[in-house]
Amino acid sequence: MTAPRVRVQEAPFDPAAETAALLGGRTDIGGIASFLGVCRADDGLEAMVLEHYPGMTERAIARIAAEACARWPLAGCTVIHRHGRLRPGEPIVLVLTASSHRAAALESCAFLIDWLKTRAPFWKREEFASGETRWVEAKAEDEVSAARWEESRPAAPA
Amino acid sequence: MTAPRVRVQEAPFDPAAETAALLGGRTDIGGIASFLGVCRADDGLEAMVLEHYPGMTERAIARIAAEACARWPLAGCTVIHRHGRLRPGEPIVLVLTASSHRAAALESCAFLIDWLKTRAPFWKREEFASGETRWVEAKAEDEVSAARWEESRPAAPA
Amino acid sequence: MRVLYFSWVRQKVGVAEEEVAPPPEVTDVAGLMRWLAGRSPGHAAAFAEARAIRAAVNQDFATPDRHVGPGDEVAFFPPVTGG
Amino acid sequence: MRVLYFSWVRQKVGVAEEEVAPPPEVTDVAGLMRWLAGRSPGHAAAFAEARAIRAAVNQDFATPDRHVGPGDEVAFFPPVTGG
Repeated sequence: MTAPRVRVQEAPFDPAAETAALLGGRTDIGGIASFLGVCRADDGLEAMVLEHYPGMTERAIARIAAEACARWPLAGCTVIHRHGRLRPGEPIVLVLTASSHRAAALESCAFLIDWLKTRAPFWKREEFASGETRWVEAKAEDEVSAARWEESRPAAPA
Repeated sequence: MTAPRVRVQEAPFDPAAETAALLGGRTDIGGIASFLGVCRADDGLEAMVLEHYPGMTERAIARIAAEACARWPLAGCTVIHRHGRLRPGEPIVLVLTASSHRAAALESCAFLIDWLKTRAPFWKREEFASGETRWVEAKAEDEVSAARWEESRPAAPA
Repeated sequence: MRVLYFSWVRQKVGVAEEEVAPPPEVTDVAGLMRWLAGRSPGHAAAFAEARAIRAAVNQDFATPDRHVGPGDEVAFFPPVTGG
Repeated sequence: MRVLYFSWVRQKVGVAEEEVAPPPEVTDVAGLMRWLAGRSPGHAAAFAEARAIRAAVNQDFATPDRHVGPGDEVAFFPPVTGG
């Protein structure tokens, strides 16, 4: 399998180009699962500012991507996460997982996005149209979503 | 929510354009889950020929897409399935599900692709480099994968 | 009545679809299969293993006891394999 | 020792990073937090609620009893919120 591709960047990304790079002319991939996270305009949100820890954030994501590749039989996986100021409607994060079997791709994609949305080293500040800003606090419910992966092992590959 | 978009076609499709159409400038979508199914070159496969039942196949897919929209809080969903002669490496099927919350998008995407890969009215013929061709038989294991959706209800939306 | 065939059922019968007018005693899917089997050696070969064949009436999956009549579209095919 | 601050910890301290040379009796994360709190009113405000702050040493999450020394990179931040 190809080593996971991990990037943390301010610039937008191109899901089609990333998908093509993952397929790369291979004929052993049966499917690519993906999740594209998008900034929502909840409660009059004007922008979301994502702060990261350069170095640590990339390392943490690379570690979880390697774990996904160890737990599921993946042909490859790509994680791209943006930081900086993001407006509603803008893509924030892309997860792509490729496998010869769909269950491995789907489950590992869900595993990665659950971890990224809850445990990745990012800090979010919300800016509202009113001029108010606030730092988002870690949510207990998200911990539950990420924690379920620690109890369950993936199904045996079909 | 937007009515599901369902198409069965011989021509290739453009996942990026379909994703943009689903987002459509909306700011209430938190994420889009997707699955792109690709033709694999198992055992020297030269091509896969997918036969469908024009009319019934579209209706059956539209029905399952409507069911997904009823079971999960989706902002929209798109299913495009190709028929005809497909070569290894070529995309066959695209499922996109959009929701304000990731769990709904991820679960409904898995639900739809499990159904499509096992129960959609298609018949597959494999053509091998040797000149041999054979009709693929329905697999019992796929029935299990699709059947698990009948026992479990989706988690309450977060 | 319009009858459609898919996959190896179509290959054995030799046509993808045909208009048929079965006698009045043909009232359900199972009866239609028996009657179609007598139309040609190809039909006979296709319907030899009735248990391997699935049916749809008016584009909905149908069991052997499903009623069929003159205006119906009836399709015969192997179990679907998915996409 | 290089110390980094993120999110509201950074805003309260007033700088994103600084080089510090704590005395030898500062040997772990908890001790470093107490010592940093004395550096300025901003530091004091940031570290007032020690339980609300998480730490990393050399880019790995660290508990309060984690040893720290001169060459380390130590970071303080609120619990991560994910992306």
